[in-house]
Amino acid sequence: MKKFFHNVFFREILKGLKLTFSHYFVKDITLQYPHEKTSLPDTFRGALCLLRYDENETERCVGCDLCEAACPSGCISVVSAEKLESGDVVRYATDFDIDITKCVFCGFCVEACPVNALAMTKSYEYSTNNKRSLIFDKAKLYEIGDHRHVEAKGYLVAHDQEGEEETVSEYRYRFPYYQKQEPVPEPEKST
Amino acid sequence: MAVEVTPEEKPKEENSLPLLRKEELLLNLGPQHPSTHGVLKVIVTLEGEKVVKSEPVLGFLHRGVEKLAESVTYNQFIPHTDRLDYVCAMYNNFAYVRAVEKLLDITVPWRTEYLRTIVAEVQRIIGHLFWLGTQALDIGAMTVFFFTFRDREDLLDLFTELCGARLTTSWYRVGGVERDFTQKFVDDLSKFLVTFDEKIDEYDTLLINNRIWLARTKNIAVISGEDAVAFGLSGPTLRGSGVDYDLRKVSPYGAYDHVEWTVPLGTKGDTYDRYWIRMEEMKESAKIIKQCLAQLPSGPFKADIPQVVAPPKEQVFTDMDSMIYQFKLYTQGFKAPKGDIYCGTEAHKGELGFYIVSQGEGKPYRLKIRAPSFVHMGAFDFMAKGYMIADIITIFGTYDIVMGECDR
Amino acid sequence: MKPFRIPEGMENGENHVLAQKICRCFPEAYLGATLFRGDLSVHIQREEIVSICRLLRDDADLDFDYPVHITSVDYMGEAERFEVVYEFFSIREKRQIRLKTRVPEDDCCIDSVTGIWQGANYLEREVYDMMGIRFTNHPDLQRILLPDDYDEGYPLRKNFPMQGRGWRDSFDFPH
Amino acid sequence: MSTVGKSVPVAEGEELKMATLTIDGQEVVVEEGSSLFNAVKSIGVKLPAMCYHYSFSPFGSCGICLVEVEGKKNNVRACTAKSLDGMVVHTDTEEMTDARKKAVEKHLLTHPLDCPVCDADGQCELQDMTYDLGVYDIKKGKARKDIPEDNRSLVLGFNMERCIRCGLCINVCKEVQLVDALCFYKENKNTLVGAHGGGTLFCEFCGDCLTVCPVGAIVNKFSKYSYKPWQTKKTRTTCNYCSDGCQLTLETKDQTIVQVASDLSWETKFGLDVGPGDGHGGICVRGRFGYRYVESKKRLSHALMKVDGQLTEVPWYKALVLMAKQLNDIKKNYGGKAIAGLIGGRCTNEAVFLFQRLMRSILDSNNIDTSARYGHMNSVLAMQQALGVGRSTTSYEQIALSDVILLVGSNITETNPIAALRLKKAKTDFNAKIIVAERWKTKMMALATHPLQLACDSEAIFLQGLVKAIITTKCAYKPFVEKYLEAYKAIESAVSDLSEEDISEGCGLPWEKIVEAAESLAQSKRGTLIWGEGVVSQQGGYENVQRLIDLAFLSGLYEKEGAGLQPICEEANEQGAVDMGAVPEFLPGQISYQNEAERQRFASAWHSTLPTPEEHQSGLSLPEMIEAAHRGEIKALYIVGENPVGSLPASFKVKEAFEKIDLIICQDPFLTESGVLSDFVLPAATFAENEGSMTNMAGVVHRVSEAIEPKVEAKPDWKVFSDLSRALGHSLQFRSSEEIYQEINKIVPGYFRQKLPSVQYDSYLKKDFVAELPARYRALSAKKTGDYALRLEQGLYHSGKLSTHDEGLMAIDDKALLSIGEADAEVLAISSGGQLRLKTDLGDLDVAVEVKAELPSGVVSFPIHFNHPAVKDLLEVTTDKMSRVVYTRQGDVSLELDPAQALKVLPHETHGGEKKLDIEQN
Repeated sequence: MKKFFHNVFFREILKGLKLTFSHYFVKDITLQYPHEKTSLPDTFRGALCLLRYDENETERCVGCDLCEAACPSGCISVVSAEKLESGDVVRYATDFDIDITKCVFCGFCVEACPVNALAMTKSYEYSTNNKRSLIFDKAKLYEIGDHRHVEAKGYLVAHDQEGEEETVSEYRYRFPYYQKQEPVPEPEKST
Repeated sequence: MAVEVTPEEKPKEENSLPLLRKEELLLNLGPQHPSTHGVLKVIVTLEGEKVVKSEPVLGFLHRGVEKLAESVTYNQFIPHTDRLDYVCAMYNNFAYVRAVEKLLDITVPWRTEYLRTIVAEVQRIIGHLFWLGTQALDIGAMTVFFFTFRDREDLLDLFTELCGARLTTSWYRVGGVERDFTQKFVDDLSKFLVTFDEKIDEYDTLLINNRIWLARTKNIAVISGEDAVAFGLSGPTLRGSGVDYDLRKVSPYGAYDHVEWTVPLGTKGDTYDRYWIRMEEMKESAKIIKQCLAQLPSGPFKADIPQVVAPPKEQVFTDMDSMIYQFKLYTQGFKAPKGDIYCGTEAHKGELGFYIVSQGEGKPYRLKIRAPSFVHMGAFDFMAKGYMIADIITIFGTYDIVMGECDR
Repeated sequence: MKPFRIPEGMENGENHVLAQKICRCFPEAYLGATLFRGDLSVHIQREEIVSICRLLRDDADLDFDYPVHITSVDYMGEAERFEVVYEFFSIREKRQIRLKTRVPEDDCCIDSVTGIWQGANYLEREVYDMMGIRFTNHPDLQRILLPDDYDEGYPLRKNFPMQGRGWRDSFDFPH
Repeated sequence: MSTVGKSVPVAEGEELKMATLTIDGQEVVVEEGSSLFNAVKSIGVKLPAMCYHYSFSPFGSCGICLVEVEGKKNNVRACTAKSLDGMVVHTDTEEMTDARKKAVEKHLLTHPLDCPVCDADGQCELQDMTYDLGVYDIKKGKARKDIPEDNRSLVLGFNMERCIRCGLCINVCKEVQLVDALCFYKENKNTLVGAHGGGTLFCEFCGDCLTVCPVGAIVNKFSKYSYKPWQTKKTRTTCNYCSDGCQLTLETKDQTIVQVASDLSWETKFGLDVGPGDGHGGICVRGRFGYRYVESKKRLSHALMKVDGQLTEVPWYKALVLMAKQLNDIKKNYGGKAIAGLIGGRCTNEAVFLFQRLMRSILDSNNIDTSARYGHMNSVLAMQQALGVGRSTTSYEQIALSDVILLVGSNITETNPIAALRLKKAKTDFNAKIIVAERWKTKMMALATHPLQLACDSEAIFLQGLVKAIITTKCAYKPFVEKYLEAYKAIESAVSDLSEEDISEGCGLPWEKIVEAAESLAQSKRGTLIWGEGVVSQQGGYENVQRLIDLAFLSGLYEKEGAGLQPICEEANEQGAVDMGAVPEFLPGQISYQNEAERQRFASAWHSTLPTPEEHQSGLSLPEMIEAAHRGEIKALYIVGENPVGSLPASFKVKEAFEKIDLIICQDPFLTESGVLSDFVLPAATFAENEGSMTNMAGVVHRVSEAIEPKVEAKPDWKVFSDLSRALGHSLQFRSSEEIYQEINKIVPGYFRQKLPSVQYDSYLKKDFVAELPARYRALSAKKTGDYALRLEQGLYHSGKLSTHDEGLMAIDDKALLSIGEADAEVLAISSGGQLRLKTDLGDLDVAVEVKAELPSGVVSFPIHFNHPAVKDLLEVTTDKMSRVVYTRQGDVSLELDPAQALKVLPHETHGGEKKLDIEQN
């Protein structure tokens, strides 16, 4: 009998509708995208950029091609050469191209980079009608890097690529030479 | 939808009834049909509304991932596994790194096992939520879709917090994971789990007694346990037929044997049972995650095997040996010993296995992906035979197929 | 019987109970067995594949009811070029076995096991599609992932070009 | 058990003392006192070692190849330890692994963190060892020592921060190259590697030190910082500079050659699978650093055609059609004999073959010649006449195993440095007698056991002297004398008129020395006779080769196993060009063109008729072509990879001849002096862009493979011929170089099978030999018309004119200096850098001078590669009557110290044709 009534009055349907209608009174969880944007965590893997050293604005990238080797989709191409910089012959990247149409945003290049010259930013809005503009060249990558410096630094910290502060900068390897340093106590190894 | 008519000349003169012309109808379903979850095409032979034969046509999304694997190093292949079952990348990563670790014969620290288990179960919940939403949508219940995607979105935000991407995660690494949990991640996850049981109840409210749902799922696509085993089905599709085969229990990995949980089993082997199992599994997953979070041990999250796991970045800047390992690993990859292994992992769709043949190089010599979706498609004709044309959609859904994995 | 050499780095699996059973039942087809990371691989002659599979499934001691995967490996340059690999699981006994059998290039075929496990149908079709190994007595042996009229060979063979044949090698984006 | 011994046959009677060792439980028998490392290697255990290299003696600096020897307290360095009888050695114990790790760690501690910028990264033994041994968690490295990079050398950079002091570079230089240019030296308490005394390194620049360096301490300055090893595509090919046929590996990145690698490297330190004649796997300066001409900006990129006196770019099809039309017209109006073709000695066999087929079967002309006509044809024709084979009768392996080597008229260490290594090996490893007869005191002479410094122009007299010495001392090879008594008697009577004193005086050597040399050669077991440009490119070259052949008869060099003759040719494929029939004398396979039956065979194979020798005066050779052009008989000239205006002396005469030719086609990678005068200039591909094969001077055929795509519109030679033939209306159906290879295989069976030729001299000795002898052994005198004998010579850093287009080689040597001996310099009161005026009947010009100790007095020398100053135009051209070879490299000059009147340009150059395009200026 009860079952019959259930059948006749679509009780389970009504229960469902009740639940559905109850959501009229729940706060919206959707964002009106172009006008509202979500806040992204520091870890977000967006467009790649190239970084410079803070103190003297020199390019970090030495053109070691390790990112090219690490890239699973083969979208990076680095051409390196030598140049004279304050009396030393140094290696630098003459061309640094990332084919964003091929990039899979895995972040392996950032992990590979031995000088932390590469980082990812929160930039994700770069769709275009012109495919060719999706090949980011060196100038473009530095432009993103200069523009979104804070995000890039945040990314490196969030992905354990760099300490919170550059506390280790005294030992830290930099191209072309170590920074001249005072003798420092042997640091403890953490393994 | 293209309709082809193949008139079959059947001169029926058995009795004196007026000649009844019988036709078999060939129906091309897909590959652009919205219900096919991607680009699956099925050539259905119909007799009236009844399915006589259905032949899945695969390969619209074939990308040659197995061939690709032969030309990249073991580590470089991880982002490519993201794109197999693209809605549940974490489990693909997990299955792959487990296979490579078996090949290398290395173990990971305890904390890593727990981290991996938690994330894998979160991924399982995401997978099932995704399945539930789309399956209900296919059948006609739209609201469920909004509800499940709302919750899925919360979990995907967690993934973004964890590794920086929603779908293409690449978080698992050979010998560990890319990044440790943050406190924020643990807090958010715990918060989510508190209300998750209620949410499952909400879905149940919408579906469990819904007569349309029942009519479309009960006694549809029934398969017996023996047949399911012979077809190599796995996951909820197999357990729906009452076969107790869950790799997490059969050959425990991760932290699964350190937590309490049960394997829900179906009885009839129909679509409804499989739905019920997935709902139960979500509850079990939530249970597993809660226990894991409670037990979460401290320690490193990467194995200390320099020849396989890249050194911490800070050391690369300062140590010669770390610098060398960094370069060796990223240019040549680690050399796996000669041999071949198969390692199956229980993904939410079923058994996702990797068969790797190594010739002692930094790249796999042959890598075969045993994709559950592909194996399930082998049973499609068998399971769809005799049902109505409208049920075809339900039957696609019941496997939870993703063509990225099926076509590879 | 052909000489069988245990590959470097692998253990001999001769003493494994499953290998011994197969050896007893099919002494002329059994070539050897290896253990690697706990996985047992039994190497057999391709002629007896169906009989051995039937034994594996039907024998009460063995009871390998679950076909995990069927695949193939191309060892280009070796006398018997292709290796067909079968992996089975026993749900009751919770154990695994892998059968390996070699197929030469000039006679690239092997008997189908679809009659024993229905699931082998698609798995074998994939092997045919990707590696070009024909399965005799297969009910529906045709391309599965690639188009039916694909005539550029079998992509997973080692001599299949990695670069494609000129078209769409790379898009030309002048800087 | 295995036995380790020298690969050399041990001299009879000498017995090696053997020792039995137990290594890891295995018994090994080795020569007592030999390196323990090699004993361990013989059981298949490769101990890690950085300072070891199989090609030279152990050094023991890296301290990684540690083993445990029972009864010894400390670990033993296996490389320097001696194998002693009864030793019990363990190599793979836990302690050893740890000890090796420690040793590697020691190197890591002082190594800079340079991987990101190091060129060796990815191909670095220190990296490999760290990774393979699992060295991890080392102490913090020491601070840098701040040693500045030594970039003073022209091609090599020395980064001593990275150096691990393994000494491989020093040892390869000292023990393999026998150059000894590098050493350790101390500076500011640091041990550095560099030139002796820490000066600027200037050596042969073979680059072997670069390639054996296991880290990135020695870098190639040309490709520094421009690539990483894992990015490069490696193509194995054959060097196209000299005729040694060295195998190179071109490493290319993005269609650019970044480096040339050789088989020798630290990666092959455990041994190459080589025979004694295969060399050490290294290459010389030209092969290693002379790859940049491929990328030269001066390369021709498009086909050029002369329109209104200006060379202008035209599309290929237009050039081909117009060329074909003109060629067809000339053929119709004047016949095939008005067409002539020249092909260089660096083109592949396939290109040469197709060219001669095009000339003969389509253009109906037998006027084909190649650069072998500058000298090598003397050897080919003389040997062909006497022996029936126009090529070397020995192999590199036999040379290395010879017991006596007579080298006449060749500065082999400069012209063919890698072939010279076989001689060095013969001397150092197998104690061969090396007899060197040359005017200069060359490097090889310094190493020789019998250095014989000849007076100027006395090669012929010296060779006569050798023959006479054998006759007088009666040490001629017995079987020869018995078998060909008549011939022997004839020689005996022919030389009887020569007087020992005249000979001795003529060649400036005591008679005893000549006798000694002759006796050693005649009594040798495996003697080898080698001659080079000093014989074949000088006056009377043909006769001199005949004399050398006589010498070989008397010494039995054809009978003795392992003995033979080795003519040295100049360009990479000169031998192949002759073999492929690019000379009027021969069809492919050195088949005489006069042979009617064979000619018919080729004609039918090519479905055409071949010009008969009668109506074409047997075809014109290079000097005859120029003469015929002067007379207006040549209407069309097709030049491929050759440059007559640039290489022939008296270029104004050649230019005059060129002006009378209606159609000149020049096909070359560069715009040459001849190209400027041409109507069509076609861009050709270089060896790196070409496919095919080349035949080296020992007759071995090597593959040339395509490493990069031809630049812009350049095409490989065979492709141009193929396209042109289509335009001419007689298509030669070849789609690839491989198909031409197949055709050569079919039509010249066995050419690529690389067997030593069988020598047939029976008929020659019985027929023409006796009649020719008196003329050959007439009394000669070293004539002298001017004050100084000038010789144009090849140097180490250049090969022909091709290398002058290379930035790398030009960076090492771009100086066109006249070399003069010390004694003469003193007389003229001039020092290096001063200016001298060269004077001949043809004109005079001033050149800068370099004083060299090697030169005797009365001789000056000038590098042949440079046309500015145009020293070659001061010389007379003479043509050999027998072989039609042009002698262009010598003459007598007088010198004047008159720097005041610096007339730098010859009169005829001032009113030469105006230069429309920028020609290569040195």
